[in-house]
Amino acid sequence: MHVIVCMKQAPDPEGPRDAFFINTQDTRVEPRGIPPALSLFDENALEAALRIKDADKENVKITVLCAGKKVSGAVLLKALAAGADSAVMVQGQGLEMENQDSFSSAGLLAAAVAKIGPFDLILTGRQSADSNAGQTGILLAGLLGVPAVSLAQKVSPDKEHVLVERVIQGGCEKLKVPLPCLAVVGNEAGELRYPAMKERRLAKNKPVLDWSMEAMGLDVAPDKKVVLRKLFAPTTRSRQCRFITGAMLAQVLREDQII
Amino acid sequence: MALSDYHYEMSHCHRCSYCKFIPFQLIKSKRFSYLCPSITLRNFHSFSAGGRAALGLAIAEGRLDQYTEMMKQIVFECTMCGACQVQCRTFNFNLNPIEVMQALRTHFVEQGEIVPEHMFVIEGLKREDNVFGEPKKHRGDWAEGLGLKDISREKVDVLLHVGCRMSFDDEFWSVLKMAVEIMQCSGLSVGIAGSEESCCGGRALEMGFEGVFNTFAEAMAGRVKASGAKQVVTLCADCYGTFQEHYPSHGWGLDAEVVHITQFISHLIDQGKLKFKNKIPLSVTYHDPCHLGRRGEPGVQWKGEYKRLAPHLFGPVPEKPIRLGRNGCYDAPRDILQAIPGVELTEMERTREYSWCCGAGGGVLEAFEEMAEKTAHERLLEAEATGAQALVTACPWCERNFRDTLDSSGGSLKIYDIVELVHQAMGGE
Amino acid sequence: MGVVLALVELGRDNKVLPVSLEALSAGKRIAEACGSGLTALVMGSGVDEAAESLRHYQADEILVADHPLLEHYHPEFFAQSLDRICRTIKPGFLVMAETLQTIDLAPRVAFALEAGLVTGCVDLEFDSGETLFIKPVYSGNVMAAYSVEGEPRLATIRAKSFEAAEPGKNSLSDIRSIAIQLDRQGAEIQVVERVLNDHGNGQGLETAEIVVSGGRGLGGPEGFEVLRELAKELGGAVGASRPPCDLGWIAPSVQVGITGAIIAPDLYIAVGISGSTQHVGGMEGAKTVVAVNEREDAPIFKIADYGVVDNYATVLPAFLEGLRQNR
Amino acid sequence: MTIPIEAKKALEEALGSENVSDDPGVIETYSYMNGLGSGATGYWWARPACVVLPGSTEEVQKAVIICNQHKLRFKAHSTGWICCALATSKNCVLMDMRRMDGLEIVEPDGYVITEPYATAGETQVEAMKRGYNPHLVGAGPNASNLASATSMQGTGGTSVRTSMNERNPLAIEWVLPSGEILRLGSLETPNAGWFCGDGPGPSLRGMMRGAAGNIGGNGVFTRIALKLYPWYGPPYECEGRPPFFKSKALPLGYVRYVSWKDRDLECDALYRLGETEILDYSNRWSASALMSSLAISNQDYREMKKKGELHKVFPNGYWTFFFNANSQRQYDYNVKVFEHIIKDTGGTIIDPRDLGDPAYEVAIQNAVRAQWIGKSAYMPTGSNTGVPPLTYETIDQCMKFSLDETISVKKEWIAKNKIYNDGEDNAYACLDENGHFLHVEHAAHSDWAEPEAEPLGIILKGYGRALEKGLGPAYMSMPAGWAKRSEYSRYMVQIQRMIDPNRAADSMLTNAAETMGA
Amino acid sequence: MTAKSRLAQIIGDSQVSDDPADLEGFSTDHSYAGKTTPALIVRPGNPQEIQNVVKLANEMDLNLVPVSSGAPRFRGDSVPSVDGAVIVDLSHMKKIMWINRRNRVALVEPGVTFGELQTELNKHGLRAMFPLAPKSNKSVIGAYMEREPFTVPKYAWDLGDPVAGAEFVLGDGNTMRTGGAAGPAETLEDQRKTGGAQKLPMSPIGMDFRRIAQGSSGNFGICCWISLRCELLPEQEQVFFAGADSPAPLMEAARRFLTLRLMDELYVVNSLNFACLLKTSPEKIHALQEKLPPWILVGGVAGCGDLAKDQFDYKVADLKDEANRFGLSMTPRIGGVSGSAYLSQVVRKCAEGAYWKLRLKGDCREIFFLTPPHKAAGYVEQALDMAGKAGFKEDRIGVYLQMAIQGAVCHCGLDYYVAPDETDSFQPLFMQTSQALFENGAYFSRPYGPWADMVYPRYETFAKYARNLKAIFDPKGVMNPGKLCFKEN
Repeated sequence: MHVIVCMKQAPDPEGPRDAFFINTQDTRVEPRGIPPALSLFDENALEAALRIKDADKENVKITVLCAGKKVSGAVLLKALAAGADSAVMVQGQGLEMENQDSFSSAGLLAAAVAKIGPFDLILTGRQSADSNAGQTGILLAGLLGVPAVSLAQKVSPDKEHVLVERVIQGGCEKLKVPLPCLAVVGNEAGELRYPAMKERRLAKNKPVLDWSMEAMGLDVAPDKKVVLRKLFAPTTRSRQCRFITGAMLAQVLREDQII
Repeated sequence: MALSDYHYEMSHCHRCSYCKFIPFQLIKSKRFSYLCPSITLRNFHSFSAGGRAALGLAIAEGRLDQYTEMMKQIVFECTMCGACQVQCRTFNFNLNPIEVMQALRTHFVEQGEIVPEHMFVIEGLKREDNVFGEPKKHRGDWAEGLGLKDISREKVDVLLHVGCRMSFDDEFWSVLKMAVEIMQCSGLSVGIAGSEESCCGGRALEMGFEGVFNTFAEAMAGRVKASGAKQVVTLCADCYGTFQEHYPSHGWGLDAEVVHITQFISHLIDQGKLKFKNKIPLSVTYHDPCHLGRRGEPGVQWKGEYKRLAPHLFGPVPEKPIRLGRNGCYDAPRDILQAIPGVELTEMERTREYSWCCGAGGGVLEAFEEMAEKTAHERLLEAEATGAQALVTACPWCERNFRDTLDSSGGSLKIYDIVELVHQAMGGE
Repeated sequence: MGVVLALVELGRDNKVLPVSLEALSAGKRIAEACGSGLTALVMGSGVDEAAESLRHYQADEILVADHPLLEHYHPEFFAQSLDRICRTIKPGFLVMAETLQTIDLAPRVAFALEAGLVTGCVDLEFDSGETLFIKPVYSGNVMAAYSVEGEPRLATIRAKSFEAAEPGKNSLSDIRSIAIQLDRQGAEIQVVERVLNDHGNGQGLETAEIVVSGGRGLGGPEGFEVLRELAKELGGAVGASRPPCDLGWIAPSVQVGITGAIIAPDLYIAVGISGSTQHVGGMEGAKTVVAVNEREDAPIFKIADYGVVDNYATVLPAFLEGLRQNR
Repeated sequence: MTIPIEAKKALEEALGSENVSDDPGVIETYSYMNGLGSGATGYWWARPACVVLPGSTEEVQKAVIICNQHKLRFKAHSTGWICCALATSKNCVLMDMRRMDGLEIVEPDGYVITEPYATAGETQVEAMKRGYNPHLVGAGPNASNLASATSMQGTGGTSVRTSMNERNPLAIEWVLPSGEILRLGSLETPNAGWFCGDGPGPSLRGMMRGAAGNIGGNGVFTRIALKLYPWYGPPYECEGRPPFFKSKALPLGYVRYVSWKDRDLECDALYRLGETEILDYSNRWSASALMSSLAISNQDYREMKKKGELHKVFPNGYWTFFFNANSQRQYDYNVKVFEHIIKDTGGTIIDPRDLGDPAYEVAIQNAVRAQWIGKSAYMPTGSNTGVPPLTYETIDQCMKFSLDETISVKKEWIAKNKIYNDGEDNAYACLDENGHFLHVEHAAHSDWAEPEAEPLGIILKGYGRALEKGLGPAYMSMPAGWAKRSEYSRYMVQIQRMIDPNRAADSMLTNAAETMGA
Repeated sequence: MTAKSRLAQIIGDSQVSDDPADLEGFSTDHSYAGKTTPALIVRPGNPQEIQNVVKLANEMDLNLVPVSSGAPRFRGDSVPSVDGAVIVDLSHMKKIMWINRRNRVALVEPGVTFGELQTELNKHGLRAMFPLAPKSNKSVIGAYMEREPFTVPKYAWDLGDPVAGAEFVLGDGNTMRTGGAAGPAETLEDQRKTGGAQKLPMSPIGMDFRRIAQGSSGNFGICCWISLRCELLPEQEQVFFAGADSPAPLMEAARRFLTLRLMDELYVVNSLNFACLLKTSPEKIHALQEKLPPWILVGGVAGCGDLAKDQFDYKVADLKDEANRFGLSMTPRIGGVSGSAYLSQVVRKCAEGAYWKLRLKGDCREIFFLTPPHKAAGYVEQALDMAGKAGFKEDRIGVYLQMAIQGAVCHCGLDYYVAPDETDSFQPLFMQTSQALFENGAYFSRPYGPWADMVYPRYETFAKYARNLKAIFDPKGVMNPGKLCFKEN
């Protein structure tokens, strides 16, 4: 079984806010002091894939697909160390978040998937850590003409189908979808495992393909429908913490008409 | 500051090669004239502060459209020992190579040009608050049964910040216990954060992960403040240097005096609170850990820019403090060694601000084995050349690297932490 | 230009979700700015009552698509229906609240209509005839303004970002029914089972006005029992930071943070949560934050309005006691 | 230009792949230079095609042969200072000689065998332990003795005693651009060693250099012997912390600043001082240069300049003189005759200590180790273009005729904002060989951050002035000067072509010569 | 037209000679260079005439052998190696073109001898650097162009000293000036107008023809004049001696004295050469030799310039101390010879009457080479040992050890005094000794005559490039062919 996990790299969202320097002139975010990281959402997707592989180590092969203006090999190594078998990176000018929308991203990924070859299952994260759009997975499925399920917290394939647990309000529903298909994985799928030293070393020998846009047969980034107009800093409220005792808490909140 | 903020500095390197040597006033022999481990190992000028400044300049000016593995090696195969910073001022007083190199690393990390080993260190650090990725809950294991105060429960006079290396490398636990015993001579209440202690963040910063560093620094500042401690004592030069240089230069303050164990002990000796009963007949030489010495010099946050002062004359406005490492901690360990009866101290050729690095710092130990080992080996040879029986130092990272190197290269030199000698002289077991 | 179509989502009880009224209000702002009409769309099975309840809300028209296959949300049936409706009425905009349902639905419709979609909008701007959709990007560290090419322009609206639409005094909106053709055989996705738990209260974290969250400091799953009691007392929802979810102390679906729910309740009570960036990114929009942590140096106090430095096991019973005493 | 893959492979085989790099990042670091001779292009120069690190003469030879075979050029550099160290052709393989940094003092014979990357400072330290002192070029102790002796110029403050570097080489081992190894002097005589560099018969040292070298055009000098001079007294030692170190007192060392109001009397004094043969060091400089050495920042420098105190002390520049005697008698005689001559010529002697400790340290460290001269030459702007006429002849010619010509050229450039206003007179000069000749050069600072900066022009202007006035020979001025004395350049180019049939050596001069049509 | 008539056209009939007696004088010398009689002798009187001669030689394929000193000659470099050679006798160009006290410089033509020059220099308070008691007709240029050592090693910075600038007519007929004379001002007068004095020893850049030409036996061109560095004439001077049984301790002390620059004239000779320098007949020589220690260090202490007496006094006092450290005493008299007598007869003096090397036996064969100073004694011992074994008595071998280039090298001169009829029988020993010394590290820096075949096979690359250089400056090979490495194979 061949599982492709689409993983995006974006500046580490857990970095401090001032690390996201906004270049208003060029409408671009320039990270300061923080590395790119695998999108945490996509780490959930990889974890879901690894759990499938856990169940059938011999037959499940995981390919990580990572597209962007610039893909960090070191960062991608984390996915390989965690257990992916190989990686494909697609790099090229114009592939930065500020220049892309979900349609163009999906188009690029679709081309890459076609070049990778046959697959049984594609997993993506719920959304990217940069644009936070949350559409690419479903659009990609559409372009590939395969069914898609989103908000998956558990993905269990058999030979012809995949059983997906999808999060719904107050619970979940189990959906059965024929293969090949795509599942958009939610954070409920769990945190990506932490690779041991040995796996980190082995990961360096795993195959990584580096495709340029030219190799993809794409001259420029595909058309897009959503256009970024400006970027600005969020307004944050400054808070002054008033320290009180537990016994006083209810009283104080009431006095201040919080409750 | 971003890489491009160092444009003036990078574009005013004289290419004089001073950054590779100890100051020419002070050279004592050809054999030990170099001071930069990087250039000594890799030979390409690129592996010197000057080369790195040129690389940074090329990147900042957009002359390079790609990053290569070699470039990554140039940037990261350096212990960030700061020797170049001390030397560089001979021909130009406006350059700060170590800052440029720090900015270069941060830039590379921002660009995703990360050394994989470093990335995993950072991953572990983010998960478990230590650079080894070891379970956080074991961090205080060394102190079990010592009856040390827990700062989360009570206020203390002195916070002992142990650091990752000593917390998780059990070979150092005995040294820690000795240190606690010595510290208790002071009569002050000594506390630790135990399993809640976290990394100082220095390693993360020097690996280029400034954002991660800031997170840890912020936590550290909060923890120190909450502990009520007047002093933070550390046995680790890496932590010491981080607190002294990196915290202030990144705008973080600790509401307590940062004291290295050697300074603490030296003070105890001065106060007469520590008396030596035993004579230790031993000839020693002392290795200055970089982050205790030149990189232990207090840092200052500078916010300004290079401005035109007159035609063709540019300078930092406001004046940028000139950091030459002279205000690091050099005397305390020497005073201690001289106070221990029987110990005879012989200096190596490269000492104090001009110390040759042990090879462990700046992420090298984690990612560049050959450099770590060869750099330590060079220092061991220099120590041996003094004729001393033992090499004494005051940082677990140096000790670790020296011991490992000695194991593989052989040699009769003994490696001590200065605390061990103090404890022995006190009459301890 | 076509109308602004606002999708109104119904709860499990077939009543209008409050968050949909916020989407309606967003739709109204667009309609006013563009000088076009606002149409509310109710989809489901047996939704007359819900449609009727919307008549006071200033929509020019209420469309009702009623079909047995729309009883529960099914990705394909809902997407097909909405696609056809849009093709029929050719709206200029399609807005909906960002919910677990539309997270799935909106991109499907966007694909079907080849239309641009901006998800999770928190504000709107109108600039020389162009509608800009404002949303947080880079996990809330940066705000972005997007425009959408072509029609319809799709957007989902994040809860608590817009004031909910208020019922008007004057005219009542017309209700129009729209026929939907659906075939069960046309679906590739089969619903095998639907599992509901008790804790949801039918109310999502995103829409709750009070959220009580627990972190690693709770020490184990039993700590969440106390939290549930507190949430019940306050009429709020229970949330968690990431570690308890990863450790299995509580269902991951209640995770609050940049990889979980991003919420903005009126009151947020963080118990045993240190305040990592990951967590803060999900809750800093809360109006009031109360933090309970035994470590004085916990970063959570930096973004809290009220802080209690103590063990939760001491604080929460006292708090509950206080709440009950003066009720 | 990128290096052909076969050539790179061949180099890797010859030198080891770790010693060959055409990595773009490495290439960039070898195309930067913002020190001496910042040219028309700013601080970026030609990118070499490849950088290699040969470890032995044989490896150098292999690399040179590979360059010949693949129609590449090559240039070797040692510590890499000044623009001449860089590639000037696009297809250049740059040889960084860092791995060849050996030095061996042959104690009884009084010479040092040095490899390219050994520095003058290191040589001095080892020499002094054995009662010798090497010649130190004014550039500083970081400079490579070999490079200066074979390929560049090589005067310095100690030249009054130790001469300049054209005069100091003994035997020479030299990989010619053709790839052949040429060994000069005693070297090929069995068991002879390195003590002599001329002959047998004609001296082929004559095709190596004149007052200046060929700056890479001659191939690679892999090892040379340099004669050492005596050092009286204990090795110089210094302690302390930067920027101002504390020198240990030399028992019979004497260092003074001297200035004259009258240029003619100054020259008289220089002739007479030279004839006494007492000096171990002589260096002229300006108040501006002294401030550069003393200042710890540009702002500090600017304050000093505003106060102008040093300009009041040294309105006409000043000389630093140093001698180190072997005996008290010698010391007493030296002091006596020194003071006698200065007094007789109306000069003023200033003990540097009277200007403060830093001034003393600058004086003594300059005198012994050529330590701060470089800083004076480069600061405060960070770069220096030595301005011709750069006369190199008699004391009279340099100090009277040349100095004023240069100042007039500099005035023009300062007025146009093309160089920094350092007070116009910022000339450094040193006596050679007891005053038999003298070298003078003028510092001209500029900063590329200044939009008007144009340091190159002043060189050409200076050349022009030197030729026009017949001052000279102006070293480095040859490309321009060749037009006047064509037979010289013609033969030089012929020699070049003879040792370099495939035009493999990359030399700024050779390139310039080609451009001049010589 | 014949070469003779063409030459006569250029420089005048009287300056061209094919008189067999004249030619015979140039056909051989006191060396093993063999005998080749030249075809013609020309005596140009100025640089222009030299140039014309060289141009003609290029045109007519003549071979030119430049000679500037008079007989006796010892090196074989002026004996033609090929038939039909034209001797260019420069000894008539006797102009002392300029003496400048301020810059301590003199310009001389090839025919000027040391005696003539010093006489003029005396008037300006200057002195020239003298080789050890040169023959009276020794050309200054001849000595210096062949890197002959001189007796004041503290002024010997370089083997090329004391030549500063020079003018040459190259082998191809062009003119070249070197050093401070190179320009950029065209004429010497123009150079002097701006303070220039042809003082710089180095040519401008990239190469230095003077250095190439020195030691080349005239293979690259003919020197028309040189400017040479002079030093102040001492106001006070005294010669001291120290004796020893072997040369080694004297050399050791001498090197120390040189380090301290306590002495001007400074060299070591054996008693035989010391006696030869002072005495004119074999008997007197032997008589003096009897009174002398076997080895003698000769040191001249001088006071010059400002406070000359103070300088002299401190040097004398220091010399005493330093000599003591070596267990030597520097005395003003040795073997009855006073320092002042030595000063007046030998220092800055040309040999009067018969040249001192011919006084003992009428002929002399020289072996000379360079060595580091501390090895000189060893080579001397080796040579004497070989001579002894071959039955050539030690009392017929004169030795002169002269340091140069600041003590890095020592010229080691072995003078084998032979009777004119002994020269052939001495030849095998001469060659064996040379060969043995060479193998042992003695550096024959001026490999004249048969030494060329000994030395150059070891210097293949060197010889190749030397020949390539010659091809540049003397493309037709008209200059003194067959010498050194410039033999046709």
